[in-house]
Amino acid sequence: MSQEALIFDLGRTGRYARAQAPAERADLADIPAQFRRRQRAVMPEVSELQVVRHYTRLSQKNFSIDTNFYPLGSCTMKYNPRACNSLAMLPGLLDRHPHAPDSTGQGFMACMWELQEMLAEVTGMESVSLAPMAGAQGEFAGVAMIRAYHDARGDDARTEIIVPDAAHGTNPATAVMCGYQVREIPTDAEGDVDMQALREAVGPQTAGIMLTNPSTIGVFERRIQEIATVVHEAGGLLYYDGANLNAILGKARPGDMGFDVIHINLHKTFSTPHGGGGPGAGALGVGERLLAYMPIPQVGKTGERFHWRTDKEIPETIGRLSAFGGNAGVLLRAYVYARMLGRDGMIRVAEFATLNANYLMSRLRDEGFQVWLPQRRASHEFIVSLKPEAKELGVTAGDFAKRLLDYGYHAPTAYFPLLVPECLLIEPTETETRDDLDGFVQAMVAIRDEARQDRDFVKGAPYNMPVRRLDEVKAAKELDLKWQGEAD
Amino acid sequence: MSQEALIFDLGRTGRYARAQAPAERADLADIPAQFRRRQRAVMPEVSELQVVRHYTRLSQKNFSIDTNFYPLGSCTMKYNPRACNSLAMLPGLLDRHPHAPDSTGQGFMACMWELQEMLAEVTGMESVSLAPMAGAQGEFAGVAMIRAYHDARGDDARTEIIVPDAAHGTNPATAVMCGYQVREIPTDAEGDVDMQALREAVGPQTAGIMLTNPSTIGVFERRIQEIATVVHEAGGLLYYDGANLNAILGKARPGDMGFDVIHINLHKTFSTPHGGGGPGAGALGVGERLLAYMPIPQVGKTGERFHWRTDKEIPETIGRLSAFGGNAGVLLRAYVYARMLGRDGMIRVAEFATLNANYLMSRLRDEGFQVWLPQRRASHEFIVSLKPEAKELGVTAGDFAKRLLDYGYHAPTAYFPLLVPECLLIEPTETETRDDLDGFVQAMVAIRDEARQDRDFVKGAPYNMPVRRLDEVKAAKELDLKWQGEAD
Amino acid sequence: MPFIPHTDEDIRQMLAGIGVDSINALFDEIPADLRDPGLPGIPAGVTEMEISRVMNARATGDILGPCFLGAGAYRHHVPAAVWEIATRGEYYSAYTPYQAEASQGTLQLIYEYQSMMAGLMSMDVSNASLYDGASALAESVLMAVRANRKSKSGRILVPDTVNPLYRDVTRTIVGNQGIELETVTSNASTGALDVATLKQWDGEDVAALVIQQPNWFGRLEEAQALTDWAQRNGALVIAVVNPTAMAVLTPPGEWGANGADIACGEGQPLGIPLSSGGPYFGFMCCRRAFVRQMPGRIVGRTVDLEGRTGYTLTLQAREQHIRRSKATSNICTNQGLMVTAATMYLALLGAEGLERVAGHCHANTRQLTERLTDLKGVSLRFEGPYFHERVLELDRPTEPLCQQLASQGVLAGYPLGRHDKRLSNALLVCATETVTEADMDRFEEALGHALARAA
Amino acid sequence: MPFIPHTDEDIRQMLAGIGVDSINALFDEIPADLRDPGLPGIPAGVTEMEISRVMNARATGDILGPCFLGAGAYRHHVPAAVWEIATRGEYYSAYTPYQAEASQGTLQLIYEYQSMMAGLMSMDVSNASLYDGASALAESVLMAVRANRKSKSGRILVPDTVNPLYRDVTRTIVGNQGIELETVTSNASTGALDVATLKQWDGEDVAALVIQQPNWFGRLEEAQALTDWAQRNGALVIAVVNPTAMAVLTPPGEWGANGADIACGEGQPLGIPLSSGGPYFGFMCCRRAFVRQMPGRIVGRTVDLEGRTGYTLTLQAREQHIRRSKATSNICTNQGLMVTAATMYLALLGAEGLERVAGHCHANTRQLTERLTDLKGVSLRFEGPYFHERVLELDRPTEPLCQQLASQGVLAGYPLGRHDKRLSNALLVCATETVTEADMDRFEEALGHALARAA
Ligand SMILES: Cc1ncc(COP(=O)(O)O)c(C=O)c1O
Ligand SMILES: Cc1ncc(COP(=O)(O)O)c(C=O)c1O
Repeated sequence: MSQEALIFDLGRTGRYARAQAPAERADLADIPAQFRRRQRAVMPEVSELQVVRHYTRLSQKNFSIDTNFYPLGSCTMKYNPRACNSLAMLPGLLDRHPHAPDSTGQGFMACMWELQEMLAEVTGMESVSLAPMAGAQGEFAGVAMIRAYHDARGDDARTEIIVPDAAHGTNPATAVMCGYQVREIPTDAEGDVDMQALREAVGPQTAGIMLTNPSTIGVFERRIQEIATVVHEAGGLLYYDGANLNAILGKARPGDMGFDVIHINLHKTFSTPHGGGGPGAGALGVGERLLAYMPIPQVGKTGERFHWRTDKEIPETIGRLSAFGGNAGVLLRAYVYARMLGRDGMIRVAEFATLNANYLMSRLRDEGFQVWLPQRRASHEFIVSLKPEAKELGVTAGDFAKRLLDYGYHAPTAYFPLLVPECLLIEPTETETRDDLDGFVQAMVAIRDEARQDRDFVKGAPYNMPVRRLDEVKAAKELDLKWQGEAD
Repeated sequence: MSQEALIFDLGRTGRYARAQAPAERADLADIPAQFRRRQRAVMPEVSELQVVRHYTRLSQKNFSIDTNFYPLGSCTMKYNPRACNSLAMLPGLLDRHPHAPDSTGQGFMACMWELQEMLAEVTGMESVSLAPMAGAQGEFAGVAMIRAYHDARGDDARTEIIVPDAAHGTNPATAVMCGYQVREIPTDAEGDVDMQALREAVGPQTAGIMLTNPSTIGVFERRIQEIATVVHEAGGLLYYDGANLNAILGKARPGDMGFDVIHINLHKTFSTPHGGGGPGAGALGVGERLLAYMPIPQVGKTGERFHWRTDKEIPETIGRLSAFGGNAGVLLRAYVYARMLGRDGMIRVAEFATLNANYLMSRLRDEGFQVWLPQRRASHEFIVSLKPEAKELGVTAGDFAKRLLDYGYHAPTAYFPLLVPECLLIEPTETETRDDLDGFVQAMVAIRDEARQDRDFVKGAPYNMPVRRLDEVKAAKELDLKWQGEAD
Repeated sequence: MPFIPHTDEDIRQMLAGIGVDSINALFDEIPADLRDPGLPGIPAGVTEMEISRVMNARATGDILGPCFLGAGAYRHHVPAAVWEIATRGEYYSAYTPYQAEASQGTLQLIYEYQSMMAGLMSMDVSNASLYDGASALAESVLMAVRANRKSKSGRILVPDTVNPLYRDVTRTIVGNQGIELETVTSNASTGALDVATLKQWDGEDVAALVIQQPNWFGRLEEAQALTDWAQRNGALVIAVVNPTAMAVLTPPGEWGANGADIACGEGQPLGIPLSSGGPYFGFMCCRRAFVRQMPGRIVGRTVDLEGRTGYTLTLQAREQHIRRSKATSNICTNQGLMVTAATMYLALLGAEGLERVAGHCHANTRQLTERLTDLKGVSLRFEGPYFHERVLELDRPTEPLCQQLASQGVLAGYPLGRHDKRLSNALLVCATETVTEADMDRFEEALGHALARAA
Repeated sequence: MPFIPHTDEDIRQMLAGIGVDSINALFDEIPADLRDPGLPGIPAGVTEMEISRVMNARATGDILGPCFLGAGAYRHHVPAAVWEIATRGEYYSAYTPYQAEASQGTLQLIYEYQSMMAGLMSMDVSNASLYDGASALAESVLMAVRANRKSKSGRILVPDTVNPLYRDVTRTIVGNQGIELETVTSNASTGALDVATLKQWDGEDVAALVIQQPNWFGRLEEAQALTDWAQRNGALVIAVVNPTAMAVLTPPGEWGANGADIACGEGQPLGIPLSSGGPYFGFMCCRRAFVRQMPGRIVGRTVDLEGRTGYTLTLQAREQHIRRSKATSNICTNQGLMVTAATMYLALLGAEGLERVAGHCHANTRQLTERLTDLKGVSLRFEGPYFHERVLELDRPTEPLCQQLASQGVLAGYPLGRHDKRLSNALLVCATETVTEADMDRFEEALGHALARAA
């Protein structure tokens, strides 16, 4: 595949897509000169066809669910139904101004309200807020509510959030943003939270704990009820990081496990697209203890009418997380998806995500790969450690990852969680066929064979991508973050 | 790029996209068994993700305007504005049943009526019909009208249609479908119709002549008025094949030249997409003499209301060309395009299509390629003959064509028109930048250099496509026209 | 010049390269009296924003309620994936796949389409599409005359149960080639053909018999017996079928002892929006022995220089760009993008999904007609097996009634009197899988009200 | 199980491979009392056809007439090409570009986006987006506190001319880290800041001053003087700007002698549909010296093994997945697809196009407010330079008036009384390039009628 010039390098002075702007320039003379821009902004100068062609060609340089198996652990890269997109983009929905009166948006708000209800049911929580714009913002809101709870009780000794060592980076980062210190606790040999360490960690300084269940190690935390008791008895609250909810959707509910607040990555479990980095939506589920602190706004229902609940109805709210009501378009996609799945569909999501993960795990184990925690059930994902291959053959998890790209498979998550050496976190999701899983196993086996034959060949991968392996050190050292006018 | 299995080979018995069909099977027992299908149809059995992935991946194996410069002569591969697509696919337009009463479709019909009016103006014809579904069907309708005209006058001696040797294959094929014999006349050394031959050809047996102007040799027929006189005086009528209208849009009008009936390939000049083979639309422009024979239906206007004109209003019509009113969705795209262009835009289309063609022709000539008819202006397209290269280097026009693909350029039309040896018919269109034309020249020069160095290398092209050169003889001899159940 | 990328600098340099002073000079071969007409009648150009406003307003005027209209075009659910992918630039903006190596996407897709279509029709081979169902019938008639070497008559039997619009189009297209279309009259009380009626042509030279299944009145024809009669008499059989129906009805390839010779029809039900009548696509399948008589493009599987599988247009010697006046048809541009969509539609639905769609169409039509015939003034015009359309007989002319119901947002059906005065009180109704109980309620109520008034 | 491809045979074989009898057995590590809640409250699943019907009905209820509402979200023309291409599966369904070699499309696009955004803002560097404009301001405040090494106070001056919703969000997000947001009061008669007001903080430890341009009331702030004051006092300047306006107004990088330190804002005007408030995207640019303090993803240009240009995420050591509790922010998923769209929007418009759009917004707003202030009972609340929003003072409370006009299909503007009782009669109006004369007629007429009635 040929290299694609930068859009700037395709330009010629004075060119632009003429159909897209008013036919004439307007008079701005009434704006005093001191406020006016003196020099024209550096911007591409290209035609409409050039834009279409450039970005169409660039798109072809991406792996995506729509083109490749994408078993990126913890990311739930499953099929994003196309109807979710087209129905969320109906003109009547796209064109609605966020400040338009509720009376004009009852159809939209009905969707939001029903989505809140469905999410509350499937998570076992009391109430749901759709305000957070991603998982991390859901975490922020949840921990901020925990803080508001302790503050309201005048309990200002609680300065710590407990986080297992397997946790995603957003968990400790969030705790800090909420003004807490982070206390890390280890995972035991079976993959569960080390109960001894937990008991030692809790105390009057404990504001709460953040847990992912199933954990990022790909197993279900079996003593979750005990954990809840320990933390609650110490006066702390429990935050559930719902990034892995796909594994237990309809099979078990965080609310029943004793969590006080949770977020759901709708862009994972409810299959809204990742869009090359976002947008997502991190709906919050809230238990009894924290209801008073819900972020605003939230959709409420009175009789058959829907309205936005604000601080008038939730006076102790932690406040607002975005200028408007969250990522509405993402939420509409999640709503359409949830309705198409329905009750049985939701349960089956967890069942088949789990079936695929356990099948793939057993196949890889049978082929001689070192599965982490082989004695455990995989949840919707599992870990292979390539430590033996790294030691014996000198090829790392990173090398396998790059070489998998050549085989047409997106790499699993590599080197996360941090506690497993040379790990690949593999999440096939429920929407992939058995044949695709088998193909992935074949590729893993083939790469190992290649490594046995020619280590350096594998270490030189990828070969079939638009570029070979990139120099990341140079990227970070000789920062080149924008086009500076030179030809490429 | 890896090979893509057939959709059938991806299937497993019992699989289908469940969201797309009713959740339950319905009872058909009241249809007697003798009418019912016994064996299930051979059909893919795949999931929705498999379909999306398969056809997304397949799409990446195509060249297209949106991804490549596509100077396919006679085909006018210019930018298809995306707004034409999205506006023609507004739900209210998409969902309209063709038999719905006119009263419910005034918005749609207003577009059709205005399109008729604009096309009549820009071609100089009296009236326009949007019924034909492609250029060839426009030709059919036009020649059928010529026949109806002679028939109506009882002039049944007219059995011949005159066609220049440079004509597109649809012209003679059409004449035959209308029950005529074809009489071919030669092109003179200057690229114009051989007037002597024409004078000899016409007579009481002449029903008419079919002409493309500018011709498929890429030059304007300078004696067109004389030709019209000769044919008309012999009692014949003139058909204008509008495939090359892009060259003279707004600069000259077939109606003014003396043509009695014309078609316009809206999928060329009016930039509706080619869709990998269609659909198109071959709008008919009709002069005074043939008005009585217009195909049905046509949109009429009474006061502010629009209605369909049928044989009640056009009793001598040649009849109906399709079950409904033609390729409405294509016509809507053409309408949007025409409105965006407007008067000045239409004129500029011809100007810049011609500028690009003449520039590219002069650049290639300067690089030493043999331009056919170098003494003439190019219209919107021109011919390069690679006869010298074929003779001296042993590489043919076909070899150049294949190797151009490797350079990321779609090949020009090769070996048409038939009268020029080793020809490439090159049509850059107005929407391409000068830089892209220069790039094409560079590629042509580079290929010639390659041929000088290593003839066989060029003859082995392409190398960078999803497949190497294909065995067409095998394809035609060992016919394999459908999947037969074996694995691929 | 909305889509022209040239800057003033480009123009200057390009003109200099060519060696002329102005763009106008490039048109100097056009006789002066023909040049620069000016186009006063064309309005000034508008921006995309402005035309969007116009189109949005016009589209809204067209929005419609429940639809019980069929008569050759059917409102089906179209999966969102179909058009989101079919309109990808690589499909949307490509030409006919003449350069096979740079068009493997479209070519493999067409090969898959041909396989699906042949599968659905139970026929040997399929082409890559014709314009629409009506013109596909016309092409089938021309093809049958070519293919039936034994027949010299050019005589085609066309029952009056074939869509009258298809008969019109066929007449337009084959009329100038001395082909004779002879009408076969159906049984006025069943709305279908009696095999016995054909006896009058026993032993005569007939090139082909056309059989539409389900027929224009929604009724199922005795395709088995009709086919056997025709082939016994040396006539080919041209099947005109609804592709959705073929998921559950006997497909042409299995009609009679030997199957139909040519199968054609309208592809619109397979994922193509109604869109005021087009673009749709005509499909055509035939016996393998006749493939060289088939019009339109055909894709074949082959191998490349390295032995890898690839796809290419084949049998091009049938086509106008090679064979010119001896071609099987003048067709060039076909309905490629529609076939692209239909291929995805069929792949999504599969046999199981299509059977379910077909089943619900039938069941809904049954329910609808049972409900409506309970109304006073409504009865069934034709008894007997049907698929998803039926003819109702009302107590008054249906043309004005349909206008009236349309103004209340209900597309009530097709007034058959348009083609046959004797059917002025007849209404052809259809209920696809998209029709809900609420839609039927609305129809029943509106019709009930209308009929309650004096005729 | 609409999107699950498994056949019964697949399931059997896979269970056998794993060595269990049933799928349920795979959940045996979940304590029995937690297992299988049953979900009675979730409705049964529906097909795509059924949910399409629901959504179409709901979307229609939301269709609206002319829009004079701005207040942080603006109705602009969005070129069709933008979303037709942004929703291509390769952009739509890809993850964050962690595997650079398999994500060059997204990565190059983000690099181009960063270049355009830096160009528009006249700033050194841009990140790859934050959630929205409001949260971008909150992150800017956090960043300023980190970046301003000289300041120990964590004290941020926030004028009351900053969007009150942005102030709310900032309070929510920075509130738990001991950061103090101090309000600067604007001139009540001009609706803008007086530089003199800032004198009270002369010599005090202030980490940063926030300046919104155009401000919440649509007025232009004296950004030059305000910036100079702040930087003289050791405070950083955080610019919150409307990106469309920056095509014609002095961009943050050129404010005062040294330019703003951080520029952020709402990206929605750049090709993102209104969509009830999201998804939009927050943009953020800064001085090169501060790039290691910036939150969010950043893409850099580099080379591959063979020396070819390529793009990759860089400076990841700022981010949570590497730095965990020491990260610059907890942000992970951002608003990638919105940036994809905005990049295409900016590429289509270019500087020239964006200037035209901005110019028409201004001219339309001028025309609108001139017309409306001719009505009895309407005057201008704040005089002085503005971009595309202005505050009108009516003779009665605007909140009920807006409800009333909405019921007539006119979105009249934003009632400022929601945030400040003293502005109960004030209405913030906006007219973008999408507003036509006819829209203005309709607004004028509706408002005139409403005001003609007794208050
Ligand atoms: C376990 C876990 N927690 C939290 C997050 C953060 O969610 P988001 O990216 O939506 O902010 C992720 C996302 O990758 C995750 O995998
Ligand atoms: C010169 C000429 N005439 C006629 C046609 C036939 O038009 P269509 O393909 O639309 O049937 C073409 C199309 O390629 C052409 O180039």
